[in-house]
Amino acid sequence: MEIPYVVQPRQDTGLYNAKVGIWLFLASEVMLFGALFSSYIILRIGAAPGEWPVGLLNVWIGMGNTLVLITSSITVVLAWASLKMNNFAKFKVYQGFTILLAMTFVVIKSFEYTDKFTHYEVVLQDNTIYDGHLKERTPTHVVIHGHKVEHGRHAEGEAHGSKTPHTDIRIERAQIKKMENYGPWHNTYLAIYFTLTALHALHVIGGAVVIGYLWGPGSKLWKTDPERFTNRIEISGLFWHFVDLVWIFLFPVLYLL
Amino acid sequence: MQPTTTHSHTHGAHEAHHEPGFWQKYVFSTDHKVIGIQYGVTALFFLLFGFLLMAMMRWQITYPQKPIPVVGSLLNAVLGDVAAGGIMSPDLYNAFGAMHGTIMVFLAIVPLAFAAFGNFVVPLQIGAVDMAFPRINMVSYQAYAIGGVIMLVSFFIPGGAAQAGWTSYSPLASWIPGHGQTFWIIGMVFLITSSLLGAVNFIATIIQLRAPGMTWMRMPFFVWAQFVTAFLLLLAFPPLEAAAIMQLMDKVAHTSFFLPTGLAVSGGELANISGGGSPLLWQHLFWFLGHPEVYVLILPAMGIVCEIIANNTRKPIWGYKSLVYSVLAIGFLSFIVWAHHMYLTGMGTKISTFFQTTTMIISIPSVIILSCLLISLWGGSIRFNTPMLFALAFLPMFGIGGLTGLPLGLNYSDIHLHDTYYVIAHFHYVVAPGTIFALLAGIYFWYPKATGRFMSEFWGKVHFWLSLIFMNAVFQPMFAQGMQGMLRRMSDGAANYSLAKVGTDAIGGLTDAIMKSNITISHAAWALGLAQIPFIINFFWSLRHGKKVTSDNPWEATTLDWQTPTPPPHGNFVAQPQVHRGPYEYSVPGQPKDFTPQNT
Amino acid sequence: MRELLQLPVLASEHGKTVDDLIVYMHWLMILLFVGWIAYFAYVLFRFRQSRNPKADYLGARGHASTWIEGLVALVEFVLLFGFAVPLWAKLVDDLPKESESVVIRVAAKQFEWNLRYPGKDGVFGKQDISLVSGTNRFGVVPNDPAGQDDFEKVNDMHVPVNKPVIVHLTSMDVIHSFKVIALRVCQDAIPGLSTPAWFKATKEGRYQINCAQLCGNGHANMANGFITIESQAAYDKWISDQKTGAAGAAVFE
Amino acid sequence: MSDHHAHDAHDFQHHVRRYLFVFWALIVGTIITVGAWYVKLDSMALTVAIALLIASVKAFLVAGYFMHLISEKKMIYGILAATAFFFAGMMYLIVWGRDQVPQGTIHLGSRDTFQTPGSPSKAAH
Ligand code: HEA
Ligand code: HEA
Ligand code: CUA
Ligand SMILES: [Cu+2]
Repeated sequence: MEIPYVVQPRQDTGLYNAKVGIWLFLASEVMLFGALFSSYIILRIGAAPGEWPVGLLNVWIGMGNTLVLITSSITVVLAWASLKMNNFAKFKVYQGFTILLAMTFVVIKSFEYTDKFTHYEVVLQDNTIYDGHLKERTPTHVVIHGHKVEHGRHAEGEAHGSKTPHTDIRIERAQIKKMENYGPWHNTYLAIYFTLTALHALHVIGGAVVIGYLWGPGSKLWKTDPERFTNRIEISGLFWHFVDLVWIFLFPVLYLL
Repeated sequence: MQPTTTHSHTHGAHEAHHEPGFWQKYVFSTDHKVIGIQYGVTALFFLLFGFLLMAMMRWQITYPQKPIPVVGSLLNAVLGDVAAGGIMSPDLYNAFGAMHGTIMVFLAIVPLAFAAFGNFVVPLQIGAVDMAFPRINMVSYQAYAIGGVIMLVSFFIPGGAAQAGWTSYSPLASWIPGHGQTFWIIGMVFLITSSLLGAVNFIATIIQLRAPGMTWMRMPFFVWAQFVTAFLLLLAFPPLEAAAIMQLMDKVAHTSFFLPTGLAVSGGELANISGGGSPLLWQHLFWFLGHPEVYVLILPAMGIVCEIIANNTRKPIWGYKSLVYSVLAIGFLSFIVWAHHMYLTGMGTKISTFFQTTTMIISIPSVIILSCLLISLWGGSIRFNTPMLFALAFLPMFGIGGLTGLPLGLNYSDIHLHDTYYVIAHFHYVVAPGTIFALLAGIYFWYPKATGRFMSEFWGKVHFWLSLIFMNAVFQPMFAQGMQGMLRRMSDGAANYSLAKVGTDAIGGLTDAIMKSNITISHAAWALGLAQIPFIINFFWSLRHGKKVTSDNPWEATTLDWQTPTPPPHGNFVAQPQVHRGPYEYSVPGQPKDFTPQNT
Repeated sequence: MRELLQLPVLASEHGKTVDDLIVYMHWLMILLFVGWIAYFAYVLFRFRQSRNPKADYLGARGHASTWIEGLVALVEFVLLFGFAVPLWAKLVDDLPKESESVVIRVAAKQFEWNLRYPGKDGVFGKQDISLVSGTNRFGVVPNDPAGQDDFEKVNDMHVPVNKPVIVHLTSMDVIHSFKVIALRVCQDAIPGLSTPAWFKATKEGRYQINCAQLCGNGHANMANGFITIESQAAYDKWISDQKTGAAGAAVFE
Repeated sequence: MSDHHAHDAHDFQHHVRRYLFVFWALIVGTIITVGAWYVKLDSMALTVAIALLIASVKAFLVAGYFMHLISEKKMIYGILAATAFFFAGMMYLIVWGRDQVPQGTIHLGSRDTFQTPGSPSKAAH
């Protein structure tokens, strides 16, 4: 006996199995990201006044990536609509774009990550603080392209607004008390930033792999069982939209506020 | 559909066309029944393993700093210095304690109660051919197995397994040297993944694959219990997953999610971390899972007990609807009571009032469920076979465990009882003599369906009476210990807090009598272990030598799981069952037999 | 009932109410349990198969159980809103005035209790987390005048009887829990937080301080802390006997 | 979407137009969000409110139209309603719990603003 409702919806629920499955899965995803957003709030209200960095990220890049994801969402939906309208060729084109956009997103994200990992805060023995991007590192000295931090630790970022001019600064190793890049260990803002965006990026990659499979080898199913294939595209699309939806919140929360 | 009366053939003729090989049949199977059995056997192994850890810990509790007989030298040889001279060091005690809790909860009881019984029984009871997503089902089992292996391996890495309790509170968990905690977290991620996939599968199956006529209110109560349990897993586990990810980040990426500013490491010097995190955040996220999790441990057990009681009283369950509404209420409320584990972290009046109110409210549906099951006995014609004995014993055992939850649920009385053996006794009464008895009942009950043979009744009864006596002998004295203030997680069995140690110039040390009860408890615990030997032998012996069933429905039950060939073939039913009535139509007046199957 | 439950020695004012609540709750529990178990035994006896071969399709009639459930709920709510809530509120929202109480700061640490007393002036010197070190466990700011007569102790707490005592709890490393069984006091000491606990001792004597939260491999050995409850006179004498010093470093050596 | 009876292409063109409309709305929403941030409103609260409001509208559009929740089945609504409730409960209770502490409790400071442990604010002589 075959498992029923794999393709056709069940009468009383009006749903086919995978549709129920994906929504349940997305419900659990809501709780997963929800817990991380809750943690974000706790960390943020727990930060001492002035400690929470604002504007550490480049908003324009973030906005660009938002547009990339939104665009990928429309191509996913159009790909599915094309199948509904029996146009397999168009599906291939749209979904091809989706995959490209997903890759674009990940590439841009990795540039952002690299930027943070090469961005250093250098504390000297006399507690002067320099902040900037590492240009050179030798056993005796380092050179960073940045500026001196005026009063204590700086929280307001340099991504926009009135920023101090950046210059190349050479610092002798012997003077350095502590030198740390802007990785997740640097402060709780960066910790939650990296955790949330990395988890999100994993979802993007996972989604892209599935979509890629259904675009390539998996698309053979269209010939034998078009309805089932269309369902699969719908399911993968639902997941993709969810990933987009998470980003819709991540962007303002991490980049703007 | 007529139930087939032949049972000697394991396979129906219709599926003879392709005989799958060994690997496909037993290891990479997608058949829900095989997966159920895989889960069951693995979980029983972990149950035994979890017990053995505790058996060794009980030695240390009772005879602190004395070498463990027999296994002590073995521990020393395998694990090294943590068991130098065969003596269990505090590190080892903590590792075993944390792993006892973790293994019992996540690797033994949940997989057995939810996954094993759920897999085997639910599709049969709703008249489905399989789970909705058989392949995902297989993956869930594999994720569980991998998680289990990771947990087991962690015992042997340098530094040993996780040592911060099954609750893994930060900052302790983030700081203990060694990688045990890292293994724990990664293992948990696999187990969580397994449970999430399982939960999706169960819910989708129950929503989508019910046989024609199997309306919601005709579902056996066990299916309802599994349905709610699946929702608990689905929505409560992800926050723990998030917390696990953050704790992993704290460990490997040196973030400070759970580490506040100003922490001083062992020497007293300030730790080199960014700080700014919140230790209580971990506790919230942990207990957000932790509390629903305890209902995950109990609801399937209640479901099993309900099936068996209906069957062996030969009459319908009293108040089926109340049962269903109660289990839904429990499921719903269990998400908003979690902080009753955190009263003494420093809680204001408002929020603790909220949480203790919800805690009191959630006890009401439990009372209703218990009452319905008890009242169901009235007017029955009670058969005392082994499954029924275990199911009946479940009721007062859960009653004791549940009732003792109440003084813990009020913050003010919790001040005295928190983190004492009273808590240990409370929850073991629910999970050990409670859930384990229900699970054993289930094993004795469904064994004939899975294998075509009965387990021995005589040895079953021996197993039952010994287990009942020793379970109580283990956990009853713990209430007194806790009431006197004996604290849990003491690697010396609280000897340092005993009158004998503190001396007479201090008031209120633990009395000799209380300390001596450690001896009673431990001996009872070891005896409890021995009492399982008849069961284990019976379990394997009966596979080949048990009394054969003479009908596909040996217990004369009404639910669909008994209206299949024995054992059920791939695809379960000979023909699509059509459901006509509720689940417990026993002794219907005017019917020829005292049971009316749902599909007739 | 107190005897039946074998509640341990009691030495604080509010402890009486804690015990009372435990006792009331256990009355409810025992009543329910005995009732149910009697019913249970009776039913198992009366409706066993050999005595009652034919089951009754309808089973129990009547709604006694609904009444019982309602009653259980009612009693629970009386205990909740009549006792637990107001008593808790008194405990956590009604801190006695610091000027009229003995105030002690506690920084727990693996595996000991560091105590800081404000000295004769009753005022603590300033503290700063960034100064915390192996020898300056409270991060005391040197040269703060208010701190000159403060003193620190390890594991040795003294308080007067019949006077409110406020203990501000924090931790230097992991979570500990400050518990004195006879005082019915239990409060977690959490790093990053300072949480007060207060009590009024009623019985002189020396009591052990327990650590009620798993805090590492020495958790069971965190047993060397004692609290001595003594008369006001003895307490005053004890205070005046203490070595004082701002950083308090000396007392650790 | 009621998938079981096949749509003819024309019928679906109708949907496609709607999808494109949603798409442009999302783009505009993004631009407004960034615009509001760029002009640096005086009030931080307003910035937050605008950003989250727009994000919610966008989320509604994605979920409602791209994920066609707007015409989904009851069962799905049920599942999502429960999820939303528990999510909100979790977030609210955890955040509320942070400040619902016994009188005199202090969240010890961080780097810049060191508070003194153990001096309840009211007891500041
Ligand atoms: C299956 C597991 C399970 C179940 C069902 C419960 C059920 C309950 N639990 Fe328990 N609990 C745990 C497992 C469980 N618990 C665990 C594992 C811990 C410790 C975790 C740790 O710290 O490591 C814990 C700890 C724990 C605490 C924290 C204690 C502390 O750390 O200080 C609290 C506090 O509120 C609590 C309360 C309750 C309440 C009110 C119920 C209620 O739901 C109970 C309702 C039931 C009843 C009221 C019984 C009704 C029955 C009758 C009236 C009939 C009697 C019948 C006969 C006599 C035949 N539990
Ligand atoms: C589901 C959960 C569960 C179960 C079933 C048990 C079962 C038992 N537990 Fe445990 N326990 C916990 C969960 C559980 N425990 C948790 C969460 C903690 C807290 C940990 C922490 O502090 O972090 C704890 C802590 C704990 C302590 C306190 C330790 C301390 O604080 O220092 C003690 C002390 O005695 C104890 C004892 C026991 C005993 C004697 C059993 C017995 O009931 C065991 C009975 C089982 C058997 C006798 C095995 C039967 C085997 C079979 C039937 C296998 C058959 C096999 C085949 C057929 C192949 N447990
Ligand atoms: Cu300190 Cu346990
Ligand atoms: Cu709980």
